This record gives sequence, C-alpha cells and structure tokens, in this order.
Amino acid sequence: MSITPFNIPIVPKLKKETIYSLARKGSRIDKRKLDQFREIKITLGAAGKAHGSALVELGHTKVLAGVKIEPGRPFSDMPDQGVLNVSAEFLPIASSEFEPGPPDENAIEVARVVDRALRESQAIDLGKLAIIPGEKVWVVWVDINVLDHDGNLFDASMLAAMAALLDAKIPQHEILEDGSVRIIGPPIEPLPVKKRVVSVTIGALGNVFLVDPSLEEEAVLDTRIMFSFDEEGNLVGMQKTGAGWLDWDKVAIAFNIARNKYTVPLRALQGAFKS
Amino acid sequence: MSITPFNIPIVPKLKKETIYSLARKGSRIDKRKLDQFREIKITLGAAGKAHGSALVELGHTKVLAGVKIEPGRPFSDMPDQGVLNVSAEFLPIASSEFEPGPPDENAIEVARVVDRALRESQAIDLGKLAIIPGEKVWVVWVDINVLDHDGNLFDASMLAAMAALLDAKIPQHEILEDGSVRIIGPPIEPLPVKKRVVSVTIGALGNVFLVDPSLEEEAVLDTRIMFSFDEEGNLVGMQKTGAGWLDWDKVAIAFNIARNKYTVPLRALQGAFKS
Amino acid sequence: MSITPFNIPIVPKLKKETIYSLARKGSRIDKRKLDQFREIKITLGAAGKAHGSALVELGHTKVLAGVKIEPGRPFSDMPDQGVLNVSAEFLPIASSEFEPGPPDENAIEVARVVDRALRESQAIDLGKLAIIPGEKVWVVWVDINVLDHDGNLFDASMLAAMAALLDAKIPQHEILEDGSVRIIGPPIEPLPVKKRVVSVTIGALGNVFLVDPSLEEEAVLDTRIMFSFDEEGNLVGMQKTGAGWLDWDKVAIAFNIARNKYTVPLRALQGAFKS
Amino acid sequence: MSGKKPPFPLLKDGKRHDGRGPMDLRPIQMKVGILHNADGSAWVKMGRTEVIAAAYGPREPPMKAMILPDRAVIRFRYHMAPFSTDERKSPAPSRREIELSKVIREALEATILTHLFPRTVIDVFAEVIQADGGTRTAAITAASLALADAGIPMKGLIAGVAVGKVEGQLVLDIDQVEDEYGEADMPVAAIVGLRKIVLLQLNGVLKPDEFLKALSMAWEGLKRIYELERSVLGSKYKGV
Amino acid sequence: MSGKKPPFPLLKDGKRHDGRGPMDLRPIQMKVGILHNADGSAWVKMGRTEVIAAAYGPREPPMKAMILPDRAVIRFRYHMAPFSTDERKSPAPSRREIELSKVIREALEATILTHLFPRTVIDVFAEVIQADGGTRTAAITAASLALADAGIPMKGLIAGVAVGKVEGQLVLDIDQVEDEYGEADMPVAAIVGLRKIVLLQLNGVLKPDEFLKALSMAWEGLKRIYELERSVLGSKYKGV
Amino acid sequence: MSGKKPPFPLLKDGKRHDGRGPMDLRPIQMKVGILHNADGSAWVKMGRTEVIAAAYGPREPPMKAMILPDRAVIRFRYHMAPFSTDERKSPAPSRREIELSKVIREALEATILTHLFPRTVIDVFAEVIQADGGTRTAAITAASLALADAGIPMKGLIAGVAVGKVEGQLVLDIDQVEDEYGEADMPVAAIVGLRKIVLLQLNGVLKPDEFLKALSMAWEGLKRIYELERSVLGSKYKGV
Repeated sequence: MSITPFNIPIVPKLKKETIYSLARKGSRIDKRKLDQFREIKITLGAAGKAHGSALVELGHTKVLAGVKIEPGRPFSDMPDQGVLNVSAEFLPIASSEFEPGPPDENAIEVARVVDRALRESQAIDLGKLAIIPGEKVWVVWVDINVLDHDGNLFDASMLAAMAALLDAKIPQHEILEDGSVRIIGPPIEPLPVKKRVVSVTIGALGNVFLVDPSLEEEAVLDTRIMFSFDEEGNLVGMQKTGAGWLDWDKVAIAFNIARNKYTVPLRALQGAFKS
Repeated sequence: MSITPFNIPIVPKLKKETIYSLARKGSRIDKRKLDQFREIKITLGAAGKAHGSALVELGHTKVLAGVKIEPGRPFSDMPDQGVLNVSAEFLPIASSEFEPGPPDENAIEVARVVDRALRESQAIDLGKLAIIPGEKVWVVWVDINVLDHDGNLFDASMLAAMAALLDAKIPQHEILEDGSVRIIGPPIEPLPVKKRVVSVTIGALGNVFLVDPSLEEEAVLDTRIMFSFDEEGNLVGMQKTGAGWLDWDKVAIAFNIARNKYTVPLRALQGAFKS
Repeated sequence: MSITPFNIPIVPKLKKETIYSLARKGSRIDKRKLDQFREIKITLGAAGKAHGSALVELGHTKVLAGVKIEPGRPFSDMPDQGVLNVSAEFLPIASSEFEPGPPDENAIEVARVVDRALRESQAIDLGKLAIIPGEKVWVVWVDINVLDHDGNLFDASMLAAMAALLDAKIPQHEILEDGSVRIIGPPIEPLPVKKRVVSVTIGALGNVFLVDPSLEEEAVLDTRIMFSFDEEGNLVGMQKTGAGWLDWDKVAIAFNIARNKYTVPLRALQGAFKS
Repeated sequence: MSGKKPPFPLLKDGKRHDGRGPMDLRPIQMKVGILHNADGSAWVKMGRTEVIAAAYGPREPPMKAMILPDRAVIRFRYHMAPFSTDERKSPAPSRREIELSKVIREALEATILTHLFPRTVIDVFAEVIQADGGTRTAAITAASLALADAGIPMKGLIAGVAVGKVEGQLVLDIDQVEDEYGEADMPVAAIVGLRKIVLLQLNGVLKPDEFLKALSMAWEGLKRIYELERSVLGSKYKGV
Repeated sequence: MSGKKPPFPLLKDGKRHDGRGPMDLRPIQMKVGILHNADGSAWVKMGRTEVIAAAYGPREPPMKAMILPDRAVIRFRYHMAPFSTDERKSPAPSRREIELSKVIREALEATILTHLFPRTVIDVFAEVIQADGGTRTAAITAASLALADAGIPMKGLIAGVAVGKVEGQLVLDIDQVEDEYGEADMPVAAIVGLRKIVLLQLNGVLKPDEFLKALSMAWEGLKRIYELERSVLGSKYKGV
Repeated sequence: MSGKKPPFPLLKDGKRHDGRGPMDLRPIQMKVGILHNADGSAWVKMGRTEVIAAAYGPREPPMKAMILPDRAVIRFRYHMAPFSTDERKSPAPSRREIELSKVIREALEATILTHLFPRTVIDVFAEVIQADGGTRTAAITAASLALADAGIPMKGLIAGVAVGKVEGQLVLDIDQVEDEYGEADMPVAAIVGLRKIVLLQLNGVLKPDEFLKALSMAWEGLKRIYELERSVLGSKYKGV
C-alpha cells in the first residue's frame, strides 16, 4: 500500500516564491541555468571489497554504488543468462527524512527504474555470464547506497550504478569437478558492458522546466519526469514520479530538453574511465 | 498473540433491540425465517487464469476462490500424495474494517477451518496427485478472496473453495528426462474430487438460533458455531467462533438445525455443476 | 537499530538509596554478601521431548534450555563439522516487561554471548558430529527459554544451556541408501561435550561490585560485565552490558572477583551430573 | 488424522495403546503460583503434555489505541517451545498457533468479568513445554488456573479436554499417537459450573450420533478436570 | 521485453496476433457499483485483463499520526490475486506491486480534490483478478471509476492505456504476449478532460520519433476509454 | 577464531602478516563534516576497514511514545553495506548487527549528556563501507566524531580498538585475517580522557594474565586513536 507522505516538513512560503520567481526569470537559487546540471564528480573504486564501485556526487547529493559478482543459479526460463539484481537503500545518514529499515517505496522505485533502464537497453551482456549453462551463472548484484540526499536521486543512482558496473571485474575462478565454482584470485576480466546508460530528470514548475532539480526545488515542483538514454540517444526508460501532473502537450518539450542534456552525465561517465 | 478487537464500530442500541425482538418472534431484519439461508449464487470460472474458480454470493457476501495446480515436491512423510494448501485473504475492498496486509487471525481461521473440512473428509483424492512418486506431485493451491463482507464468511468461503475445486482441471503435461514437468496444453483432466463438503453456520441469540447470520446479526449474536458436512451428512468439521458461550444442552439443537439445512448449500453446489 | 529503553518503570528513590547504602556496608537487600551467588538449582530432563534439557533456578530467576539434535547440512566452509545454533526467547510469562514477539536485542545478545562462549571454548566437539562428511551432519539446536526474570539472565542462560548440552543424547539412527538419515530409536549416545563453561556476572555500583545481581539491583547498577570461564579458569567470553561505564582501573578487580567465583556455578553443574 | 496406518494397534481387548480404558483421562498434575513475577501462574501436565500459563493484569495497555472504554481488553498467546515437539519447531508463530490463540482468547473472554476493569488489559500467555496431544485443552485449563491464581474475577473456571475416535471407537482425552493415527479429534472447553461451552472444534469425521455421544463423554472428562482444578486452587480460591 | 523469440508472429499482414489492427483497443467492459460495502466500486475488463477497485472515504484515519491538517491523505494498493497470473503469485506484496501502488497513488492525488477533506483518509484498493497485460492502466481506470462512484470530487476522470512496440511497429493497448515478446511497453494515464498526464513509464527502448508517435497513439486510446468511462457512469455522474 | 589453519604465517620474525609489529596500529585516516545533510558526520579508515557515521539531533522523536521526560533517547544503528564484505551481505539486519547496535548504543549513552535534552531523540548511524576487521571499534570511533561534529555535548570522546591473539601472541588492532585465523578478539572502547570503559567484549580464549596484558595493550592503542580524534576535530572542538 502506498500512502501520501504525511510527515514531510513544510516548505516556507518565502522560499517557494523565490524559486518560482527566479524560475520565471530563467534562473535558480543556486545560480544555475534552468537546463544546467550541478557539478558531477565520479570516484571509482570507492568501496574496496566490491568487484566494482563508484561514488557519484551531484552537487551535494552523494550516492555510492557497489557491484558484487557471485556464482549462482540462473532463472529456469533463462538458463544461459547471468542474473542482474539492483537494490537501493536510502541510508539514514543521508537525510533527516530517512528512517532505518527495509527499503520503502521510494527506494524500491529508484532500484526498479535503474534496473529497467539497464535491462531493457541490454547494457550488460548477460549472455556472456553463463559459467555452466543451465547450472551456474554469474549473479551481478548492484547495491545503490544513498549517502547524502540533496535531490535528484534518480540521476545520481543511475550514474553510480552504471559507473560501478563499468568499474566491475569478474573474479578469477575455476570450475571444480562437482560443478561448484571456486574463486582463485582477484577480479581481472571486465564485466561485459555493452551500453552506457544515463538519465536526465526534468522538474516541471509552472511553465518552465528545471534540469537536475535540487532537494529544495523538488519540494516545490509540480512534478518530475526522468528519461534514460543509451549512448545513441534512444529512450531506454522513463518515469513520471511525484504527485502532480504534466500538461500533455509539454511532455515533448521536457523530452527534448532531456535529449539535449543526456550527454552531460554521459561525458562525466566517459571522463571517469578515460585515464 | 490474539487480542480483543478494539476498533470495531459499536452497534446502535436500537438495531440490537430490533434484531432481538424480531428473533423472539421467529423473524429477521431481512425478512428471512430463522433457519433460512440467504440466496446463494455460484458463478464458475470467474477467474480465467485459475485452473478452477468460483464466485459465491451469499446475499451481499461475495467470495471468489481460485485454484492453481502446479508441480512441486511432496511432504517427506507423504511421498506419494499431492499437497493441498488453503489460504484466505480478507481484501480491503470487502469491508471498511479490513486493512491491507498479511492475513490476520480471522483470515487464518477461515483458511484453516476450510482446509480441515476438505482434508479430513478426504474431499480431494491426494493419492491420485503423484506425478513421480516421492519426487514430484501436484500442489493444489486454493486461494479464497473475500470481495464483499456481509456476514458468514465461513459458509461462503467453504462453498467457494469447494466449487472452485470441482471446477478445477489439471494442466496437460509431460515429464522430461531430468524429472522436471513441462506444461504442454490447457487443463483438461478434472481434479479428482471424491466428496462434496459444505458448511452451515448457526448464530446463537438468546434462546433462538439463526442460520447463515448476516453481518448485522453477527454483531449482536452471543456466539457462532460452524458445522461442516459431507454429502452423506457426516460431520467433517466444526468450529465455535467469536467470543461468548453456548449452553451445553443447546449444542445438539444447533447441530440438528445445521444437519437439516446442509442440503441447501449442497444443492446450490450441485445446481452449479448440473449443466 | 537500537534505542534507549523508554518504557521501563522508574526505580523508587528509596529503594535506590537502600541498595546503595547497604552495598557500601558490604551487604545486599536479600541479605547476600557482595560476592555471593543466589541459590542455584538445576533440574535435568525438564522438557521430555528435548534430546537434552535443564531448568536452572538462580534465586527466583528461572531459565529452561532444551536441546534438539537433528540431521542437516554442514556449512560449506566447514563440511566435516556439526552445526551449533543458540537461540533465546524472553517469554512474556517471565516478566511484565516482556512483550510477545520475535527476540529483541536483549534476547539476541544473550543468545550470542552464550553461543560465543560455547563456540570459542570448543565446548562441543563439532568435529565428531559429521554423519556423512560434507553432506550430512548433526545440527545442535540450543533453545533458551526465560520463564521468570529476576535478574542475571546471562549466568542463568549460560548454565541452563551448558546443563542441557551435558544432558543431551544423540538419536539412534541409520543412514539410508539415498543418503538420508532415519531415526530408529531413542537417543542413547551422549553429545560429545569437551568443556564445561560457566559465567559470572558482576554488577558495578559506585565503588563496590555485586556478584549475580538480582533484578532490583540491576535497575540501579552503574553497569554490568559478564565473564565466561572454562573449567581451568581461562576466560572464554566477556561482555560489558547495559548503559554506563566502568573505571578502566577496576576491570581487573571485577575480573578477579569473577575468577574467584566461577567455581560456584561450575560446582552446581557438576552436582547435577553426579548421580 | 494423517490417514496413515498406526505402527501398533490403538485398541486391543478394550484397552488403549497406553493401557487406558475409553473413558480414562491421562494422569493429570496441576500446580498454581509456580512463577515469581506473574500475577498468577499455573502448570498443567496431562500424560506427557505439559503447559505453563501466566496471567498479568488488569494493567495499563502498552498502547493507547487498544483501550476499550467499557471493559478490559484480553490478550492471549498460545505458544510452543521449540523443543516441545518431535521435530524442532521454529519459535515464529505458525498459522496453527495463531488460530489457537484466537479461539482460546475468545473462550477466556466468555468467563472473565471484563466489564469490571475498563481501560485496562489482561494478558494471559500459555507456553507448551511438551506436546503430546491435547495441548490446546491443557493450555486453556492452565490459563484458567493462572487467571484464578491472579485473582481476576471470572464467571467460572474453564476446563478443557478432547474426545477422539480411534479404530471406530470414541475415547476420552486422546494423546498424540491417537490423534495422529485416529479418525477424529474433538477439543471441547467449558465453564463447567455454568454448563457453558466456550471452545468446540472438530478435526476429523464423526457420524451424527457419534458427535452427540462424544459431547457427553467430553462432559464426563470436563467434570473430573474441573474437580482437580478446584482442589488445586484450594481454599483460598473457593469462589471460582 | 524478455528478449525471447515469440512462439508465433506478433504481426502478420498488418494484423496483431489476436486479429487487432495497430490502433485497436481490446474489447472493454466496465461496471460501477458492483460491491455492497464499498463507498464506490468498479470492475474493468480489457481483453482478458480484469480488475476490481473499491473506494472508501473520506473517513477518519486509522492512526492519528497520518493526519494532514490541510487535506486528505490518499492510500492506494495495487494487488494481484494469487490466481491472477500464469504461475501462482504469492499474496505478499512484490517490489513491482509496491512501485505500482506508488505511481498510481501519485496519479490519483493529482485528480482528487484532497483539500476539501482535511484530516481524513481516502482509500482506494485495486485487485487484479486476471493479469493479461495492461493491469496497471486497467487498475488506474478502475480506481478512477470507483472514486466517481463513491462521489469523491475529482478534477476529472483518469483513463489509462499502454502503447507497445512489437516487431518494430507501435501498437495500442498491448496484451501479455505482446508485452513479453515485444520491444517496448509504455503505460500512460491522463485526466483526459484536462489533457494532463498523471502516469508515464517506459519499459523497453524507443527512438525519439517513436516516443512522440507513441504518445499521440496513447491519446487516441485514452479518449476512447474516457468516453466509455463517462457512459458507464451515466447521467448521475455527469459532473466528472 | 574459525579454528582453521591460516593460509600463511600470521607471525614471522616478530612481524605480523602485513609487516606490523605487535603494538602497531594499522594506518588510520579520519575526517569530519563529510556529509551535507547530517548535523555531524565522520569517516574513519583503519587499514582497509572503512566506516561512515552521521549524527542527527537533538530533534523531535518520530513517535510520541518514545519520549523520556528527563533526557534524550539515543538511537544507534550499526549497519554493513552489502558490498562491504567478501561475500555480498543481505542488507537486512543480522543478529550480529543487532547485538553490535545495542552494545555501541549503550556505549554512546555513557558519554552523551542526555539530561541536557529531555523529550528529544539523538540519532547516530554508522555504515560500514568496507569490513576488514575491527568494524565495531571503527564504528564507535566514527560515531563519537560525528557527535562531536554535530556539537552534541559529551563527557568525552570515545575511541575503540581491538586486541587479538595470533599464534599465541597478543597483538594490537587485528585485521580480518588475524581475526579469522587467530585465537582471540577483544574489542574495547573507552572515554579516554576519563579512563572509563564503555564497551568490552571477548570472542576467543585468553588466560587470566593474557587478559590483563591485553587490557593494557588496548589502552596504548586507545590513547593513540584518541589523539588522532582530537587533532582531526581541530581547534573548534577543543572542548571534547
């Protein structure tokens, strides 16, 4: 069951009006342009025991994603394919609004939206992750940990997950006679990543759209919509999120803004793997 | 742990007195005779993806039962027998008293009472449900969904479960070399049902007994007792339910009323399968 | 998450002062000496269907431990070793403070502290509990049930668990051709117990230490520390428990008191098995 | 009622597998006041079946939401120790334990004078130490004794017993073997002094005349258990 | 979008596997007022997909903590019956059901005039009886009808439909087979009278121009569903 | 303390497997103020073990029931990231995490001046990013720094360290390999400035004289960690 969030702090009227009037003038409280992302910083290998990891900072928003690659059983209807699992946790260190406990609907939504974009774009070549077809395959666990929440967890999580997957390497292993898999050395071989997927979240506010909304902006937006793209600019995922509506005729405008901006996170991703 | 229900709406005094005084005169608020069932309507095949299903209406009470028949493992002490699982959910659409969530003690009680009546009467010939003895058997899932609660969920659930089982057919299947079972066509062969079991619930109110109490009546009853019968009128289950007591010497009277009335739901059941 | 207990009854000031002033004079509210255990009573075989059981009374504190020994799978990294599982339940019959439900942090702490002392001292020879190495081993379940809580659940639980293990016998069994294990008679062969482990809990109160604090004392103590010993007096476990602190320089004093007293529960244990 | 063949005859020359006649109860032991903290407590042993019960209250409810303005709320839990059964039982509540907690709670509500204690909660907890058939009826007997021991006013003491059917014959107070391999198990509990039934279930199959006979056999058993309850409570509880 | 090959062609001579053209909706049936207890209820069938929804409220919240001083709190649950799917589904809520409950709840919040009912809760529950593709959009349509049937004021009725892509072609109102073996599934819901989108998701891959075309196809479908909603609500609900 | 043979010698020519002497701590890094939202935060790295902690409060409790009239309630969670361990760890709290949350919460209660903030809650959360031995002591150190960073008054800073025993020899600040193949692990935490022990556990076996020696070794380690804490907090936190 989902319920209207009833314990969210009220946004002061003054702040609301400031954001609105700035937006009408094409500006934002943190001096950004309407279609400008906050600064993106990607730190690879931030979690040493993960097989791949990345810390993404999007302004003050901080998301750490870690990938573990472990032998496991395939799904019975996909016997020759590896398994991809995406989870997200909104850690209580990240916000005074987050309580400890199992993932709530917001964390589940983020995980599923990231999962779908990765899966539908076939970003990971799961067909190359069979160890013994029908018996043993690699299970790829992507765990998204939100460390600091200053808005736009969708894009930060998508980017952290993608960077961690690109950073990930498969453990050296041998297959024993009884069919079990033994890890025999540190990970070396890269995970077969076929596509790089990023997302752009657009906030609707009256007649304008804000790219990469901050937490303060999220609190006053009419609604938000997240678009995911592969490197060629195909749409590989989409999610309207938050109460409120979007004018039917403005969806295309929001989409075009997103389509023009997806190269920003994509370039940040490419930059992180340049060295 | 079980706790006295503490958030039940209070029955208006006037309604209480009306039901009492009518009962003393041998009548009821919905004009029924004391030993009269409400109208029973059975719609077979109400859930198209179930292997068997039935919607039972008992006055305004609506219960939908669906049967799924799937290959699974037998219990280790019953290697050659199929497995029967009965669950009940009191859906929140059915009553302002039902909250979403896992089955509470009331739903569990209904499921277990129906389960016992089916199991003890050997209504289903579980011995005919082995696929590979000791390895693979048919697991019969009976899911009882209460859609509208206007009293007497026991009898409506029993009837819906029994009708859904009679409606159920086993999927066409073949056994593969590795011992797994593949479904190869739509269900055709009927589930081996040996007995038809129905129940009659009696409400005690002062010195009188009411058959098939409605929700308004349940709220003022002293207590209730449910009797289950097979086609020959043997007692195959019984449950006193609800706080309150029953005079020791009146149990036999209640039983005789129930024994005289079990043909009513039984005939409704037979009617549904006549065509 | 752990949270400060917020629904604990407040200790009357007078009682607090009485315990304090008695302690300063070297005495206690139940007339014990500061370093004196309450009377220990051990009843073996208190739970007839357990493979070993013991009821321990420590003054008014009552703890019943039962051992079940069942065939199961070994851990993959310990293929030739039996498995030891220790659980504790603070039953709601034991105290007005205990609510029914899954074990809370206090019960989990007791179970884990007892588990560690048994495991680290190698009290049970798990290496002798393989049935078919790598496939089937004996799983030893130790269930600690607190029946009456009058303080010092650590020592009572440790003693009950140890006595139940010493009382325990392995079921007579045979290995079937398919590798499964069939129980063929009542338990006869004793569980291979190599060490007898007991514990002594010390309460710190101002400048004095109380051995085996009662519930009334626990409520006013600065803090508590539990020491576990094997028969030779080696330290095989330790746990500071409860809010509050202990002077660094007094830890050795507390330890010495405990070291001098561990023979008290040990002798009680030996007495129970003398016959 | 597993439908399986018993490993030995359940009836032979009119005697049951443990030597009892059809109307014999198992040996019964009862004690009250066995726990220090509880306001009332009891221990009941019927054959090998063994149950401890404790009562707390009337006391303030742990949550305000569960207050009833005109009477006490009753909470009851039927719970089996993990080592009480042949195979270890997980301590998490099973569906069976949830159902039994409900029907016993309802039985207790019928006898406790809840209207004397509005805005309070009365807690009763039964712990099965050993399960050898008839645990729910032993639990309700123990719960009733614990309530009496706590001095909580009741309309009358509850006694519980099961009538079973083995190899076609009705027998009183069945044990686990008779339950497992028999044809019916009918647990009954009543406020004996008032001739009121507060719990009645049937697991198995009975013909109509068998049912009526089973009821009257149960009554004989209940009366004997009730007398034991009264005697163990002794003079200080004469009222109940 | 399993990436698997379909067992039969999904498109042949411009027709879909069930004979529909690309812009054809499945046969739709709707009813309101189908339940006795609920304040409002509805049943929606699209092809084989079948959903029941009920609305309760505005009413007092079950817990004080969930009160909002300036408007009603909305609760919504999307839930699948265990027998609604090809393989039995556990009745415990899956991550998918949790996500869909959230996005549909947010969609409903956009249309309900919550500010008229401060300090109350409005509950809407949708139960999937049969799942054959498009259950979330059928659920939101049914929820909207149940709210209208309950007389709860809304800015407008919501209609929902999915556009899919099969064998390279965009098609309206995909069913389960088209979903499973197709290349994209784009569920959309809107307050049709106001031209406002309240739910929009994409599962699969679309080129930019395909996305824009899919949007306009969705609109055609939504208008037709909206007309059906209005006609089934009939004269007494003219307002919505 | 698995009882298994180590894959390489844990001690050789007086040096430990990573080259340290028995009294050497692992390389330590600490930072405070690393998070934007938290009232206070800290990051502690000891060897490969890495923990982030954050403090929030004093603030209004999320539920009224958890208010204490005379002081603040402390909530603490010790939690491991799923990718922090050799094999992926389920994010659901394990029994180990529940126990460690309790003993660390109790340690924090000993130093926080809770009586200054009645009717409030102070939350501290520690997230293990990488686990390579000594995570609980790194967590308590980080928690203490986060509290100081949040400006929450304490009696003194807490430092934590573990003493272990490998191949018969006591060593300071054991890592995961020494923990796994060693004979004892004794985590200790203290308010160093006041010489008060607030956490003390033992996993393994120690002879009485070894225990006393281990205690004094721990003290040496705690003093060094405490100095690092003071220096990282810098001049603005001089008080603690």
